[in-house]
Amino acid sequence: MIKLEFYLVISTLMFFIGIFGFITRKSMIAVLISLELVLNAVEINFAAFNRFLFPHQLEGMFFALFGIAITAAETAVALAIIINAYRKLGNININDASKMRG
Amino acid sequence: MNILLLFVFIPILMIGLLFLTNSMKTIRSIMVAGATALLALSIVLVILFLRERAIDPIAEMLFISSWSWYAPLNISFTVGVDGISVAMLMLSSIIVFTGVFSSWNMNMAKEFFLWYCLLSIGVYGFFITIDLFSMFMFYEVALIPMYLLIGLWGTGKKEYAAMKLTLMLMGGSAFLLVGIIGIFYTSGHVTFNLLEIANNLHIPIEHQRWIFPATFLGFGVLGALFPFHTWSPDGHASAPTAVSMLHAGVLMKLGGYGCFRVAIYLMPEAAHELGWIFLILTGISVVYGAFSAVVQTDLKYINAYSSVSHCGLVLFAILMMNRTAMTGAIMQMLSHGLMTALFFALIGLIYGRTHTRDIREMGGLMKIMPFASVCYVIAGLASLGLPGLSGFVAEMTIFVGSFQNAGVFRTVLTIIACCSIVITAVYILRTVGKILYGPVQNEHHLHLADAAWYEKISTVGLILAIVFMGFYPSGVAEMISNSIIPIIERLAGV
Amino acid sequence: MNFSNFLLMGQETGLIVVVIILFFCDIFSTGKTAKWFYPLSIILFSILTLWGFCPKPEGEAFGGIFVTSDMTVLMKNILNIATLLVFLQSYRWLNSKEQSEEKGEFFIITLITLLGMYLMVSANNFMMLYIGMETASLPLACLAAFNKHQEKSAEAGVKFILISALASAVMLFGLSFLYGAMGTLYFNDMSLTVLNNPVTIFGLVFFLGGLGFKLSLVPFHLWTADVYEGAPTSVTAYLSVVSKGAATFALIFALFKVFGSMDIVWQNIIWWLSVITITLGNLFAIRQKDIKRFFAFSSISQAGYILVGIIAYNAQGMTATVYYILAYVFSNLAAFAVISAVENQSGKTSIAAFNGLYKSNPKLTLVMMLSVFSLGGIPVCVGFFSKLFIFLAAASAGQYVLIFIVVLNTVISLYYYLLIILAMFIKEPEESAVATFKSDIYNRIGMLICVVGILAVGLVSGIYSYINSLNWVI
Amino acid sequence: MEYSILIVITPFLLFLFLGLVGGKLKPNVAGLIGTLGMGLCAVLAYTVAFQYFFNVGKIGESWSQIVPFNFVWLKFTDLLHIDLGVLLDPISVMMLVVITTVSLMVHIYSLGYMKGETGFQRYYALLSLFSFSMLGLVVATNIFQMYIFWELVGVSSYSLIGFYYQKPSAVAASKKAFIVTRFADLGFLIGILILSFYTKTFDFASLTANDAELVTTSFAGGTFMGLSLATWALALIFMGGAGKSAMFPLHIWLPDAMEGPTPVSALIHAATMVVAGVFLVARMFPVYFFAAPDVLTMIAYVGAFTALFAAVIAITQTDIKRVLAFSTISQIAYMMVALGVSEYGGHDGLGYMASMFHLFTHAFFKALLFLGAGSVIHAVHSNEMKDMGNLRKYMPITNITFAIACLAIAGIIPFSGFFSKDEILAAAYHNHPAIFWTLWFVAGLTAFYMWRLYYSIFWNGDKKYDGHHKPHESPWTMAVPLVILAVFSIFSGLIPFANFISSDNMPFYTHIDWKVASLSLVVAVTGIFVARMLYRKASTKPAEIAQKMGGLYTASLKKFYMDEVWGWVTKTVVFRYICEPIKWFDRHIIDGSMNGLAWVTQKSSTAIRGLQSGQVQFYTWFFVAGTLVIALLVLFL
Repeated sequence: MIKLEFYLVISTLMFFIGIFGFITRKSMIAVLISLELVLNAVEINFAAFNRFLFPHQLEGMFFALFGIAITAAETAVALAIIINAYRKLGNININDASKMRG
Repeated sequence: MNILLLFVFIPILMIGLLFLTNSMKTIRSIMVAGATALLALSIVLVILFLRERAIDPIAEMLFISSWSWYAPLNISFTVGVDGISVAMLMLSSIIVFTGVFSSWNMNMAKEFFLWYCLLSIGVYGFFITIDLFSMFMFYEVALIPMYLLIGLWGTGKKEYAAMKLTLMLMGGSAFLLVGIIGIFYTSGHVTFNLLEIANNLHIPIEHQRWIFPATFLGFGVLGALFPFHTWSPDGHASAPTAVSMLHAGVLMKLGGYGCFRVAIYLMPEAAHELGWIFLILTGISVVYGAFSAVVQTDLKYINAYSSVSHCGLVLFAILMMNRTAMTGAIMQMLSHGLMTALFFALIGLIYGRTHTRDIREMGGLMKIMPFASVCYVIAGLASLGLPGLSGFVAEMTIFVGSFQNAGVFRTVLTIIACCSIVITAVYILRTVGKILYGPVQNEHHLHLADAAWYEKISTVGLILAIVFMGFYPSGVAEMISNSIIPIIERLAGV
Repeated sequence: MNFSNFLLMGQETGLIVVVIILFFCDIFSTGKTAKWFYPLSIILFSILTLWGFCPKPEGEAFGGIFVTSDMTVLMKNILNIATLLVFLQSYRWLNSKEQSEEKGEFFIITLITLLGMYLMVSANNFMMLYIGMETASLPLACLAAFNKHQEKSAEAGVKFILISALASAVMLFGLSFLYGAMGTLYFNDMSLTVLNNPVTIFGLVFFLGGLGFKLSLVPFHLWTADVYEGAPTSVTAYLSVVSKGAATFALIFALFKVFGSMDIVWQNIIWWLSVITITLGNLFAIRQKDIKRFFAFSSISQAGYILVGIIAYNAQGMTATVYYILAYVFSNLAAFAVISAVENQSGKTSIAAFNGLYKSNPKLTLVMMLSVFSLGGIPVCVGFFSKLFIFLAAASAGQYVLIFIVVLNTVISLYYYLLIILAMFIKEPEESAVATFKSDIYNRIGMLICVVGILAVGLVSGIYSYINSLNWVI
Repeated sequence: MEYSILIVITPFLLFLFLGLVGGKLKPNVAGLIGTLGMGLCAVLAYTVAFQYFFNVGKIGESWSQIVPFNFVWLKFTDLLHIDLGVLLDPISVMMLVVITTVSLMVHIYSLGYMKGETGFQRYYALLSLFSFSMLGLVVATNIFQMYIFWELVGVSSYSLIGFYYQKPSAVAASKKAFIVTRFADLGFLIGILILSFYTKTFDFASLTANDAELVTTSFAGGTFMGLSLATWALALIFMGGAGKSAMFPLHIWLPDAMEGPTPVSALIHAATMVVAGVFLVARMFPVYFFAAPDVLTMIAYVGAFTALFAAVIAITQTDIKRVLAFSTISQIAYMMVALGVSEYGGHDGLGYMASMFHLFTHAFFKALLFLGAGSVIHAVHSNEMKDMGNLRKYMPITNITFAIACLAIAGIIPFSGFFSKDEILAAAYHNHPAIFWTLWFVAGLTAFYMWRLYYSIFWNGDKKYDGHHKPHESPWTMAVPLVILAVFSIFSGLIPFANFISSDNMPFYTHIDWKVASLSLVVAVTGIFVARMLYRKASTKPAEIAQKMGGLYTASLKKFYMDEVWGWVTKTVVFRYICEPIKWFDRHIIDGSMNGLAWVTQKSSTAIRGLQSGQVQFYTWFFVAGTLVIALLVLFL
């Protein structure tokens, strides 16, 4: 039997790996992918909590579903904006998007 | 309709009218008419007040009206006056009136007078209200126009000075705000009404211990309390004439009045307990300001430091907490307001002609502009406490009153404060000797004109007030002294 | 399915109808009718705004996931007014050569974000809140990148979408913990079971992080300045006022309804957040050269003030906070009206561009002056009253030290607000100074509303009393 | 006697009138108005004096205090209030006579002396102001009224010394006079405060009544630094008197005050204002005697030292007005000594009477000396002795009247000075021999330096004056006052003063103590004789003697460096070591800390700018790190 703790460890690992990727990757696309990791960690959490702790209702599952949908929308918008940025910056290196500072 | 509201409505009306016009002539007429109306109103108020007071000698405040404002917070707009506020209103009117004439030839006159009116709204509003909330509101209304008045029409390091002045005073009002909020919640019933707090409620001593310093300090900054006085020299030096007049003449009095009306009145226990700290600070102010003035070379700096010294005396006397000293404090406010306004009017007059305020570059002005010079001498004599002029009666009342306190500490401080009269003589005579007497320093000064008619109106008006107070002090003193009784009773009841 | 649920969602439904109408108008408008699109949008939205003031039913819908009360209606109305003011300011920008084709998109996207904010305000369930937040954030990223021809705008879009996505991920992470701790996401149920345990605290902090992003609280604020600077001015105005207002309302409800029993924990957090937010915002603001960036930091410190109101955790605090937002709407949007007028005229957004503005455009200057005075808390502008009321609220909870720190910070904030005054009134204009010009009628109406708001909302005490009368029980 | 108030009011009205519209009048008209007004005052004063001394003043055996006019001017507390009023008693009536007489003489004299000066009207206005203040001072009913007029006297003296305001030396002198006396007045004020704190009254009558019972009882026991508080209070009050009356070491202003017009010197700095200190002590004499006898002793010693000190300086001065100034200091010191050595009641109070007597006679002969000197200066346009000599041929009236005055001050019988000085010496003789011998010596010095002065001006060779600057006798406006004052100087000594003025207001009988009188006559004649030998003819003998005296001569010429000492105290100590450091402290420490706050804010603003790096990934890192830190802080704190 896989216990709740395992799910949680996995999800936390995913969360921080995602954050790490978000902070370190140079390509905006890679950053987006890292973000997916973070979000998926959350979905795992919800699903796991629901399954293990509150098995009589499906709130967590629903939340996970909504989360996935919204994540998809988010990615779509982000990609569109990245394309827009690519037109202006000429590349998608995230370090180049730092003209405004101070 | 309460007569007191007119003090706020007339300047508002003036602002409205000023917005509509652009011609210099109309602007001047509006200002003169308005200022005259305010002056007349003050005189009427004095008369009415005395008559009402004769009918009702017990009531602490007269002409009380109250309008509920923020009902959920129990905030109302309450007006009312006692002898002290009446005196302060009179002072304000005189200075507003004379200030108008002193700024006869301003550039951008419309804007200048707009701000000027706003400033006077703040001042008048502060004196007529007896509600901490509206008091604080008007207090800030009075502070903020200073920034633009100095920044736009000032001279010298005006931007720096304006910013410094505004920020320091606002810093003071930060303390004040915290104190007022503290009073609001700790008095036992949420209310801002001064009379209600004073008569029916009581702030517990453990709260007084922090509210008293906060409010006293907050108002004290405006009253040029050492060591928070440094806005005053720079600010006054840079400000245009009428603004210096109004600021030193009236606005600094807001500080003393507030210390008196809020800090001491509402928190007598803490005043007894912690008063000594501030007494030392004010004692330092008195002597320190005078010593600093001795070696200044800029006329306005001299006067600003002199104000530090004189206003220090106001706070000093308030903290002595007996009837005579407090009467003296209020009289000193009036006296200092009048004479310092006169000083600034004359300095403005001189500066407008010689284009310098450095006393080393002037000399022999008595020969060139006798009228202005004689007025300057009179102002100087008033400042050093010559009998027959207002300074003497105020200072003597303070000294005699302060001396009535038992205890070596207060006696010694009084004696130290007394020493300021000698130092005052030193810097006043030094200034007078340098700029008015002696040979003419600068050839170009020989062709300068004496005071113009509008300048004469402003200086003569102030001198008349100074002389009136110097000759007939008992009328003023009585009106003030009667209003101090409730405060003394509260202090004594501790 | 009970359709009466939709009756409770009157404002949302109205908004959707407006969006659909505008959508079709935009699609079918031709070159000739295109010029009517802007007035039409304004009129439609004004009608919606006015309609918001009609009495509305109160109640819960969809099993308690959505709640509406007079308070939420009022909050939405405030958001409506703010949005309307933003629309009024955007006329010249939208009719400029580059933007004229995209008017419709601007309105539609903006209104959809507004819909998201409605949902945030009315949310009575964390999922609803989350959906509302995402509906509000994602289109906002598009709006930030709306000036397609500008590199800055593109950069702002990237920054906004990435950080916003991360923020929502962090918040979700927090929510998952909350869910794990309590087994439900309904506010009403959660408040019954909430316990002060580490999991809940983790959840709470992560949730605060997500909302803190929208409110731009320190340390979640770093995107603010860059996005504000890069985004089109109208969008910046929208971000700084409407988005922030909605987040505040959501935060109030979440904290008050759900975490009421662990108030000591979040009050501590908010205490520190508020102090560092105000201080850091102020410190950054004092040396900004670009006026939009300047207002970004100003709005950061304003967010700190908002927290001061929330910290009271009582009805007074609630009233003061809502009132503060209302005051903030008028004050900040007045400033942005002037900024966008100047920007559209001269293309400049540096503070130096405002040097000597008084000589060329006195009326604009007066509006700006009132605005910064109000933001700085100078009477008789509404900002004075709103600040005082949040202080009073905080004091009613005994937070004197906080008030003292915050009030001292007001002095710093006054310093930089006075720098604007200094530039406009005292500094000599540069060679390429802004010439005298006339702003368009819409912007002028907008400014007029702002000025009236700044002057009247404070002095007319009825507004405060009304907010206070919406007896919202904790 | 209500009309006595007019004596005070008239000069005030004159001041207002001349001050406000004087500039529009012709100088002569203004001068005449002033003079006539003063004449009216004089007439009134004489009437009052006559009525007081011969009609109403004496009740039973003693002179009464009459208060014809009094009102509360400013109320401090129920007990303490400043009244303004008129108090008539022997000394105040005597002072009224002296002041109005000398003032009238000076008014007349100035018509000629000041003719053609710019500011003639202003001059008369200020003279009126001074007369007003001085008269108000002497009739004061309470100590605070006295203080008020004391200050007014100071300021009118200030304005008159600085009358030639374009002359830097005059400006400096006026400033010095005011500030030095102001400093002394500080003591006076504090003394009043202490006194009134314990006695709860300012009123002279209450203070002095019943052998100053009020003071002696109310001060019971308080001490400070080993001295009783009453002593402190009265010593401080004396400090005020010492300042006005130019007692050592506060005398430095008086010689410089000679920068003013000479008639002013005659009126203010010889006859009237400078004796205010003496008058003050006399007014409070019972208080001093019963409450603080130590202070009286101190007064005596201070006076004796000052008398000697000033006389020694007077010997070497070459400016004729300065000689007179130091002579004034010396003579006032005599009066002070007389008060100091006096006891109370009857013949024991001889010193008190002698002091007043000397004040009376001195006023006339010193005013005469000054006016005579003015006449000389008017003629030769110089103050320096070396520019004079042989003037007796040119100015006979001046010469004779000046000689009369010199005889009077030297104390030669039967001139007025002899009688008053004799009483002083007699009073000192019995109680304080050391003081007596000092004064005796000073009497010799006085005779010597006065006659040195006289011979130097009017004899001393046969100096010729060339045509243009040929000296001539003064016009009648100046000569008449000289003659009148000369008459006073001769005969005023014959008044039986003890009948009118005594310490306890009871007339008593005095006689000339011939032992003392002969001693003083001998020394006076010796002094005159020595002066005659040295200065009657132009010779080098004085210079040789000066050479021999060496350091002592130089020290005396330099006034024993007192100006330098005070200059060091003010310039170096006050200005450089107090004011300048305070100024620096204010600008750099106080103001600097305020600016420092702003600086710190700006600096920290710059220091944290790195946070806003523009890098999304840094922002994210900060975001997440911040969240985690907060969470951990909440969990573990």
